[in-house]
This record gives sequence, C-alpha cells and structure tokens, in this order.
Amino acid sequence: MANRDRVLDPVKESAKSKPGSRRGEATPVGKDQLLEMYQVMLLARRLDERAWVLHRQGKIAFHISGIGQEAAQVGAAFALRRGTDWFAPYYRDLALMLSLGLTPREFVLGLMGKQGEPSSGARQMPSHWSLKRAKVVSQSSPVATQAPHASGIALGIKMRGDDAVVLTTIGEGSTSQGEWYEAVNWAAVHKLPVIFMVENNVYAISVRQDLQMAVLHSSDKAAGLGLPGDSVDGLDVLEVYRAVEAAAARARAGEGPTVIEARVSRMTPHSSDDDDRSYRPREEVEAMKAHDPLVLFRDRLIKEKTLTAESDREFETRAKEQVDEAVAFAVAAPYPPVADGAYPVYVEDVRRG
Amino acid sequence: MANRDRVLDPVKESAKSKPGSRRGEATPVGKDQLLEMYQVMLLARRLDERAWVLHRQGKIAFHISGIGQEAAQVGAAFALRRGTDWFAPYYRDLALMLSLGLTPREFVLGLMGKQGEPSSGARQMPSHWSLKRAKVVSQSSPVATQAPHASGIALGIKMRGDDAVVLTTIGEGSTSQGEWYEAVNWAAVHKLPVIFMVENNVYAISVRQDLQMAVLHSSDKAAGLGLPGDSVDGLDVLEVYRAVEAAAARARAGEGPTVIEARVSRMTPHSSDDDDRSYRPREEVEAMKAHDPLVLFRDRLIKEKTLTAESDREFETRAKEQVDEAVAFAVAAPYPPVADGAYPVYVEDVRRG
Amino acid sequence: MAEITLIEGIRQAMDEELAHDDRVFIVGEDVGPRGGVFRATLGLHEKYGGSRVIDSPLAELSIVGVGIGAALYGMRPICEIQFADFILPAFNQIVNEAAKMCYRSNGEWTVPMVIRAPYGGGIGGGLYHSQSVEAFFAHVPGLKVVIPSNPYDAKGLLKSAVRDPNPVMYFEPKKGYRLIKGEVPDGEEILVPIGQAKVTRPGSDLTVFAYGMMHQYAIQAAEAAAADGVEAEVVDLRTLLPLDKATLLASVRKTGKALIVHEDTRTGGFGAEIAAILAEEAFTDLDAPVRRLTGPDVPAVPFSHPLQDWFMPNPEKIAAAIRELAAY
Amino acid sequence: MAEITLIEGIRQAMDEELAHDDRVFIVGEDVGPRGGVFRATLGLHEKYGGSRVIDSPLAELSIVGVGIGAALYGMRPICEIQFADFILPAFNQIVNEAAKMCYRSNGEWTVPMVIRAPYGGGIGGGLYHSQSVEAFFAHVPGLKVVIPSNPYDAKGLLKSAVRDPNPVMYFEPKKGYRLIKGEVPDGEEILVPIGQAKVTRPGSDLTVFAYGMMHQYAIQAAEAAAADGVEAEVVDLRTLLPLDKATLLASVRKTGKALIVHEDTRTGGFGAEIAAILAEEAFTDLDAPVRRLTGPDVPAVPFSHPLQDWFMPNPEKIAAAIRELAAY
Ligand SMILES: Cc1ncc(C[n+]2csc(CCOP(=O)(O)OP(=O)(O)O)c2C)c(N)n1
Ligand SMILES: Cc1ncc(C[n+]2csc(CCOP(=O)(O)OP(=O)(O)O)c2C)c(N)n1
Ligand SMILES: [Mg+2]
Ligand SMILES: [Mg+2]
Repeated sequence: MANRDRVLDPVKESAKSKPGSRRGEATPVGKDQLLEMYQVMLLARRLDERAWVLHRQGKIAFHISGIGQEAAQVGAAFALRRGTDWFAPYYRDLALMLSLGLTPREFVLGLMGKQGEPSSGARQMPSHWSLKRAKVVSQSSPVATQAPHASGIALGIKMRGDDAVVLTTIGEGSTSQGEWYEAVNWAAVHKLPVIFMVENNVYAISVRQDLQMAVLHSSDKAAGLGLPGDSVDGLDVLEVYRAVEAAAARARAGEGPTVIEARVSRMTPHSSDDDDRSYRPREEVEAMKAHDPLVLFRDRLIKEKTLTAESDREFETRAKEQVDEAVAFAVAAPYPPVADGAYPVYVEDVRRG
Repeated sequence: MANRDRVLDPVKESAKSKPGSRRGEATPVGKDQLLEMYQVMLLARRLDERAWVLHRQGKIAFHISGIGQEAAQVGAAFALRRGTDWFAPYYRDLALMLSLGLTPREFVLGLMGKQGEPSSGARQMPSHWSLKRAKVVSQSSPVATQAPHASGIALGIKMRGDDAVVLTTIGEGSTSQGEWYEAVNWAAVHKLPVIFMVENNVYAISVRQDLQMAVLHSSDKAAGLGLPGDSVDGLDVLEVYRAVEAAAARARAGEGPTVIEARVSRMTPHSSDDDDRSYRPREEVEAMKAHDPLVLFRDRLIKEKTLTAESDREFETRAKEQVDEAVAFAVAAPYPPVADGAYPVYVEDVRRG
Repeated sequence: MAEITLIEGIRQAMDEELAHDDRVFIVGEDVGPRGGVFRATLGLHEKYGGSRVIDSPLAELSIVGVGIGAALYGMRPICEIQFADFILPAFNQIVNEAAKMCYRSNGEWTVPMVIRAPYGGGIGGGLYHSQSVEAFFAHVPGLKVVIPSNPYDAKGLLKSAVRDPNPVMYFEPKKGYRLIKGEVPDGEEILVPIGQAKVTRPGSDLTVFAYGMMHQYAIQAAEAAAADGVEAEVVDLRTLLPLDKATLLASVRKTGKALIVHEDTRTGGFGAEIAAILAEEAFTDLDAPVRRLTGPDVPAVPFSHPLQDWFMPNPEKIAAAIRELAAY
Repeated sequence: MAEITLIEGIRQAMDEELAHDDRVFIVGEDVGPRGGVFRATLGLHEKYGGSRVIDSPLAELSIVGVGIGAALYGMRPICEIQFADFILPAFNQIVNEAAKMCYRSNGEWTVPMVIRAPYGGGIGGGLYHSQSVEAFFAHVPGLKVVIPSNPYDAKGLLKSAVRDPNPVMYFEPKKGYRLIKGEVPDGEEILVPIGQAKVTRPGSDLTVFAYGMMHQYAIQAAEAAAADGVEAEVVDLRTLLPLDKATLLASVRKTGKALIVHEDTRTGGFGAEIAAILAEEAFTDLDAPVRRLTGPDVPAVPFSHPLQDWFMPNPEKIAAAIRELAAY
C-alpha cells in the first residue's frame, strides 16, 4: 500500500520530486533574506539541541522538538507579512516562532517555567506558543483545537475587510480530528483567507500515517472539501516559501483557503518523554539525518555562493552566543510569585492584577 | 456557483442523469420483489401522510417526515440482506424501517408515546429507530452520532469474520459534523464493511447545501478520505438499489466502505414544528411534487406492465386498511406505567424487570 | 412599559446589541432567514444582513471554535446552539479553549463571547430536546453561567453578557419562552449585572433556591404554601457562576432552612454545590437538613407524557416539599 | 504474593481479560507497539496482535464512538484516552450515546465498554496534562465511574469493569502509576466489586473522604495527625457512581465530622455531592461544618513548579485541615 511504503521510507518520499514540484526554480528571494532565513533555521536548531542537553542535565523537565521541520516553518513564515498576518501554530514550530520574533531568552524561560515567559506567564508547558505582539494566538495541548480558531480569525478579517491572512499549522496525525475537518470546511464554504499547513512527519508519536488516513498525502483531504490542496517537499525551505506565497496570494485575492502539506522529518523522538526505538527502525532516522533540511539549505547557499564557509562559521558562533546567553539569563531568572497561580481566571482579574 | 444553482432547483439536479447514472438499465429485481418494494413505498407514504393528519388533529405532538425520500430508503434496504446486515439509520427512514419489518402499529405507538413502542418503550421521540430483531441499533437525536457506531459495528464484523455489512444513513447537512468525518475515516483506514448513505435533500432545516459544503455532491467528500463515492438519483428506487448492491458487494469482498449520495426531495417542512415558507419558494416544492418518487415508480411499473391500475387500487386499499388499523390500535393502547420512567438506567435494572 | 414574552426579551437584547456594537454578530444553525427554530433571531437577518447573522454549517464544535477565533480577532460573537442537548460536541472548545484562554495566556488573549442555548424539559422533547446542562459548565472556572427566569432579566442579562469580556454561557428556559410574560420598559437601556442573585419573594420559614423555569414554579408553590401559613422566601440565582454566595447565605441565616430546586438530574447537579456551601458556611444557621428537589437520576427526560410528568418538578411537588421542610 | 506498581496492576488486568474473553479488545492512541505513552499496554500488542490491540487514528470522539458500535455488536472494548484532559472531544459520545443507550432502548441495546484515562496533577503537566474530569461524568446517570488508589484495587476494579455490562469510566491516578506499590497475590482471580467504598483507616474524630492519589495523601496526613492524637478515619470512595452512600453515612454517623479531599477544582466538584448528601441525610449526626479541601477554582494546574505546588493538595495541607476540623 502506497502510503505504507512511504511510511517505511519517509525521506525517499519526502525528497521525491512530485509533479508540481518547484525544485530548482529560480530563487524567489534576495540574498539578504536567504541568509536571514538560514540564520533563523540555524538558531532554531542550536536552541533545540540545547534544550535536549538541558533535559539530559536534568535542568528542564520536558522538551518537544522541531528538529527536521525548520525548513517548512521558516519557509512559511518568510512568505507571509510578519506583523500583519495572524498565526495559530503548533508545538513543533520553534523555528516559525523565532521567525516571528520570539527571542531565545523567551523560549528558554518557557522551558524552565520562569517568570516573564511571554506565552502564559509560565502557566503552560513549553512550546505552547502565544505572542500577541506577533499576532500569534495562544495554543493549548489538545491537538487540532487551533484550526477552528484560525477559521474564526479569518472570518473576522473578512468581516472587517482587513488585508491579512491566517496561517495555522498542525501535524498529519492531528488532521484525523473532526475538529480539523470542520475548520477547513468552514473556511472552504465561506472562502476565508486562511492557510492550513500540515507538517507531515509521518508519525503521530508512534502511529504511522497509514493508520491515520487512507490517502497518500494529508493535502489530498482538501479535494473532499472543495479547496485546493498541495503537497510540497518540506525539507526545501524555498519550495515551502513558494507554496505558502501562492496560497497567501489566493487568500488575499478573496479566492479562499488552501491546504498545504509540507513533507518533513521528525528527526527526534516525539518528545523528551518518548523513546522511539520501540516503534521505528534506526535506519529510518539515519536516512533522515542524511537529508537534514538545515544541511541541504546550507550546501545550496554555499553552492550558489550566497554563503561562504567563513560567514557560516560566524553565524554558528553568533547562534551559540545567543543560546548561551539565553540559558544563562533564564537560569538566573526567578520563578513566578505563587500568588500568580490564582490569576487571571477572568478578564476582571487581569485589570485587578 | 454550481451548488447554489442546484439548491435553487434540486429536482432538476436530482433528476439529472449524471455520468455513471444507470437509468434505464435492465431491472435487477424480479416482478414480485418490485411489487413488494412498491407496496412498502406506498405504505410508508400513506402512513406518513396520516401522521401529518393526526398532528393537525392534535392527536400527536410531533412528526418528522420521510415523504420524498422513500425510493432511496426502499432501494437501499432491498439491496441488502435483511436479517443479516446491520443498520444505523436516521429519523427520516420510515420506509427503510418498514422494509426491515417495522409494523405500522409499532410506528403509530411511537407517534403517540404508547406502551409497547419497540424502539424505546416510549421513552424517545417518534422516529428514533431501534429494532433489535432487525439489527437496527438505537438512534438518538444528535445528528451524526450513528456514523461512528456503524464503523464500530463493522469493526466487530471484521474482527469476528462474519459475513455482514452495515448501512448507515444521514442527511447531507449532518455530514458537516466532524463525527461523520471521523467515522468514515476509520472505515477507510481499516477497510470496514460499511456503507455511508447520504440522503441529500439539499436542506438542513432551513440551511441550504451551499452553506454546508463547498462541493457539489456530499459523496465528493469520499475523495478526501480515500474511499469511493457515488452520487445517484434518489428518486429512482432501482438506481439506489444498484448502487447499494454494488457497495455491499465491495464490502463483503473486503474492499472496504463506500459513500453513496442519494439525491432526494424533502417534500414537506423539516418537521411538524417547522414552517418552510420563510426559507424556500413554493415553486420549488411544487416542482418536487411533479417528480414524486412514488408516482415515478408506479408509472414505471404500469408502463412495464408489472403493475395494473386494478392491483394498484387493491394496494391502496390494503395500505389504507393497515394505517387505519394501526391508528385504531395505538389510540386504544395504554401509556406506559409511570414506574417505567425510572428504568433501565443500568443493565442490572433490565434484569430487575 | 410593554408586556413581552421571555423570548422577545432575548430577541430585543440581540437586536439592540447588534445595533449598538458593530463587532457583535450572531452565528448558529437556522438563525438566518428562518429566524431560529424558536424564532429568537426573527427579523435580524433581514435587518443586519447575512454577514452579521450567519447560518452556520451543522456542526456545534465549529460554531463555538470559529466564534472563539473571531473573538480573539476582536469580534463579539453570539453563538446559538439550537438545543442545549446539542452543545456537547462543542464541550472541548468551550471547556479547554474558551474557558482557559485568559488564564493560559496570562490575560493576553481573551474570549468575549456569548453561547446561547435553550434548555429544559416539559415540552415533549424526550431525551434529547429537554436536557439541562448547566452543572457541566458551572464546574468550569473561566466561564460565566447565566440563566434568566423572566423577560426583564432575560433582556438585561443577555445585553450584559454580550458586553462581558469573558465567555458567558447563557441558558434559556425554553418552556418559558412564551409562557413567561412580564413588563419591560421600552426605549430604556436595560443592563442586569451578571453575578447577582435576587430575593424574588421574601419569607421567614425557609428559603427556596431556584432558577429558570423552576423559579417560576417555586413562586407559584410558595404562594400555594402561603395559603397554609407557610412563608417561603424565594431566591432566583440568575447567575450560577460566579455564584452570589452573599445573598444565598444571608437568606439562610434568616430562614434557617433551605430547599434547592432544579430540573437537572440530582447527583452532581448544581444543587449539590449550593448544599455544600450551606453545609460549610451556614452550618450553625441551619435548623433542618438541606433538601434538594430535582429531576430523578435517569439519563434524561422521557418522551411519553406520563413519564415526562413523573420526571419533571412542578409547583405541586415543590409546594409539598416546602410544607414538609417547614414542618421539620 | 508480589509487590507491584499501580500501573502494573492495570496492565495485568488487561492482559488477563484479553486472555479470558476473546470479545475484549483495546483501542487507543499508541497502545500498540509503543505500549501506550505510560506503558500500560506494554507487550499486549505483541502478545495478542494488532487486531485486538489497535492503534487508533488520533481522534478521541471516534475511539469512543467506534468502541460503542463494537460493543453494540457484542464486543467488549477497552478504550484508552491518552490523558483525561483529552476526553472532552468524546464527551458527546460518552454522555449522549454510551450512557443513555440502555435507557433509551428500554434495555434492548447495551454498551459493555471501559474507557480508561490517566488523570491528575503534580507531574509537571501543566493545564492540559493534569486535569481531573471525574465530576463531569459522575453527573451522568448510566455511567459508572471508578477510581482506584492502589495496585490491588486497580487490578480488581479494572477486571470487574471489563466484565461489567455497562459503560464504565475508569480514571487512573497517573502520579501514582509507579509511586504507589502494593502486594497483589499472583495466580489468583482478583475481582473488586464496583460500587463499594472502603474504610482504609479506622478513626473516631472525623472522616476524610478521598480517592485516587488524594487517598494516598489522606492516609499519610492521617498518620501525621495521629502523632498529635487526632484519629482520622479515612474512606476510599473507589467508585464515585454509583456511590456507596451506606459506607459514607455510617462513617460520619460515627465520627460526626467530614473532610472531603479531591484535586479537582472546588466549585461543582464531586466533593459537593458528598457534602450535599451529608447535609441532607446525616444532618443530625454532624458536629461541625462539612469541609472541602480541593484544587482552587482556576482553569487547571499551572506548569511552573511553585504554581503547581500552590494548586495541588498534599499531605501537609490535608493534615492541617484534619487538625483544624478536629479542633472545631
Ligand atoms: C486531543 C489530543 N489527543 C491526544 C494528544 C496526545 N498527543 C500529543 S502529540 C500527539 C501526536 C501528534 O501527531 P501529529 O499530529 O502527527 O503531530 P507531530 O507530533 O507528529 O508533529 C498526541 C497523540 C493530544 N495532545 N491531544
Ligand atoms: C448535533 C445536532 N445539532 C442540531 C440538531 C437539530 N437538527 C435536527 S435535524 C437538523 C437538520 C438536519 O439536516 P440534514 O442532515 O440535511 O438532514 P435532513 O433533516 O435534511 O434529512 C438539525 C439542525 C441535532 N438534531 N443535532
Ligand atoms: Mg506527525
Ligand atoms: Mg438535508
């Protein structure tokens, strides 16, 4: 069964150029932006790796990783109007959040549940994003709940006649929730300016895609709801950039929503609580590492002479400094005062407190 | 927009021969069965009409009608192995239930909430079907809840290796529920022997299809879930028979589920509580009456000399007698004893009596 | 001063708030040209158009979920759930999302939204058109839960709910939609504050706590008992969450006895919370056991009339309970 | 006689029931090769195969809805919900379908099904991996609600639940999965009857009612208080619905004072029902106000450690409440 093969070798499939692939097309973005995108991917990777180290050191209790999915996230973020457009992301979107201006300090404060953590004042687990200044709405843990919110925000945009679009991301397994279906259906019926991006890493914790859906691509689900669906190589930051750019253009033109599947790699266990050896072969993970989206992008930039080995080393140094500084800052930061626990249950409490 | 046009003239669309239509193909069933099917449709119609009369007379408080949908229901029931196959129907399926052996007496007892009503002991509103002897599982009011049950029954059939299929019906509006999506997805992933038949009458109370979905046919939703979907003329009892027969054959062969849309007419208001003049033009209803599935079937049987005007008169008389007898019986029947209200909350109570 | 029905009070409140604030919109099943299955939105689609009075797909989860998103964007959705019985598909969005949004985002994101739903039995609706669901939501911090018992409160509480910055569950006693009439001054801005119970009948012998349709029955029962010389005080809760404990406790301190009435089933019903509060905070004031007169512990209201009558509390049953408790 | 953990008791119960009855199967997220995220089904997929230990799509509504259908067909599903916090999408199927099936079909159709879900806080799970949801379900006639506090009961109650002809909600105190150990005889058929509370520590001064993890804390607190000469009786509810009123009332008749402990939030929590029963049926036996020690009325358990500690009841808080109530 086709998607079973795929599941057994996600990389081959995800690297495969499918019809409509835009691989090798002329780069749509200028040199400076390319380097900016690369630096964000690099920072996300180093920050994420450090989180795993902190967990091994017992300095944090939990981490859920975006390693292997950075290209899709950065490609999507840079294709949108940051500051204008709205976002309902999911927990693996560290690279997306950094693209939107989340600082390493803010992320590490969240890892440690320290005061000043911006998404929830340390009330929520790490990677439960919320960043009002970047129009990122608050996320919970129950998967797919963000999808109807995205459609609702898009409904508000349409009602107000504003010039903005919404991007909501989700894992392929979570598209099994009726919640996602209802959200996409609403957007399709009302032609709302929203992009449903599925970061398909083939696994939902231990459950492979063939036990989630009977279609090969999560974007195939769009066909049943009357909107366009597109599956792209999520290891290629520019292919995702182009797909999201096109979907955003459709949305701004009043032509409605799009489903985009970005085929990515989950290069780590599901989370720091997981051990994936019980359910996936090591070779699969090794194969992924041989197609690391960060390396693919760097090699390409070097090949295209956009990036030099030297400036790459500088970027690495800069990233490491930022990560070190953020960790030191968060370690030194205090925990929230106990009194915070009681607030704000109601908006009145916010005013009060 | 295509489905808006459709909504404005459901009959034209529903009578339209679409590609794959089997109109005019040789009759798949013998003369006796054709007459049996006709008689059930006739009985369902007369019983349903009487329910409206009883409501006008203030003898019952509520009726929800199947008038205009009988052909789809009878065609589906007769294409299956009654007594062997399982059913999770919905409230308009009076003709389906009569095909499965529900008696007019039992139906009218339900209308009046009298003792001996088989589906719930008069605990539920009318047309909330349940008939264990016919393998019809109990239905509630919240729409789409029956769909996952149908997939679960089919899972049981598959686990047990039994030779049975499940038919579950639903209105097109109710396919907007995530519940229906999850149920169909389960069946598609596990290739379960279940048929999801959508009785598409274009309205959900007052809401037209174009506000429910962005696809032309509810069966188009199957494409997104990786199973076959077929839209047939639900005013043609034999076309529905053939479609359900084919789907059942697939299911029995282990090839999995099918979605079938039967395009039908809701020739009455939504229910006895509804007044549809506020939301649909009279011409639309008149047009439907000009394409009454009962009349279409009778004319065809007479044209094919399967039915004579004389035997038709006999059938009419027989139907009227059955309805009269059932009403008289139900009127004379007692209400359930008050003590029944307390039972059976738990299976232990059933044993207790 | 005109006498209007309870549902007309609801309709007027929405009409006025749609006119007063262009962020307000209505979304739900059949709320458009049909005007809602109970006609609560009658004429509003015609008056404000299809973009502010939206016929949604038949899917409660997304009626609420999309409403939440719109509220996050700055709109003020009024979501109509056709029957309270059908709110359960949206339970996750209401409890895990709307109710927790303010707290989980440390106040950065809020959900100013009203969810309206007709509830209650005695109308021949059977198991799934008669349910009372308030207890599920009164257990959820972050929500407000409001239930009016008369046209004035219905209008004034709904207008306050629409202006409230928090998610408000607004449950409507549908049996009383047209049965319950009352004077409501027109041309006047009526805003009844959320969070205040009201003593609707003073009395000295015992206190009856009720809300919605049961409050009407409680008043009738109190009058009947008065004929036998029993003076029952009646308190209309009006808001279940946040609960007006001060008014409750003050009344019981005075009367020393409490009877709690609701049509929802008994075990874990909202009456349990009131009884628990009295047992903890009015212990020394109580002269008798705290009584609960409620629907019986069966799944829901049965359809057949004798069975429905058996299930439902009514003025006679309440009056009997009043007399019995007074005699304790 | 081996000492095992609470989660091992759960695993053994499922292993034995899968072997004992071929209608039994397990369905849920990651229950297969992964053995569940908490490893409750470890080894069962290997032992019984993928058709009896099914990795479901990521959709709780259909885990339960499909389970109901299978139960109607005659199977005996054990549905695993990965965290109790994620059971809400299935609320409609559980409350409107499973719970009402027997009553609404006059006993013709029944749903022999178990829904397992780990619940409770104190494990750094934040708002959505710490919830207690028992109060929602204990308000639903037609369901049984079971919460074990030790390995023996965990095994014996789960086996009884699998054999029960009704839908049973089985909530597992996940903080105690490995923390709580106890002796469980092997090679013996252990069936603990549903519907029976248990006096787990006799005492004369007051009664502490608790369940799940809070029962463990209550025992520790009672021991601590005993050092100060206060003898608290501890009652482990074990089954919330149907509730064993006789055991509750007998204990309070003896001690005259009641402290109810749960980690779920206070307003409308299950403690309210116990307090209400005591206020109505043990009124003359009560020598003090009925106290509730519960989680505070905030949306859920916050993540940051100091905030989590603030939220959670613990042995010290319980001991303090015991001393205070004893001194009343
Ligand atoms: C409603 C709900 N059920 C279960 C979970 C537990 N859970 C967290 S992540 C996850 C898997 C998600 O897989 P997928 O959607 O593919 O996203 P991925 O983690 O692979 O990026 C599960 C089952 C949850 N968070 N919410
Ligand atoms: C969950 C739920 N929401 C709302 C309702 C109220 N309701 C009953 S029937 C109906 C319309 C159903 O339309 P459709 O699915 O097209 O079936 P039809 O009645 O047209 O045959 C609605 C909204 C319900 N029964 N259940
Ligand atoms: Mg995934
Ligand atoms: Mg319809």
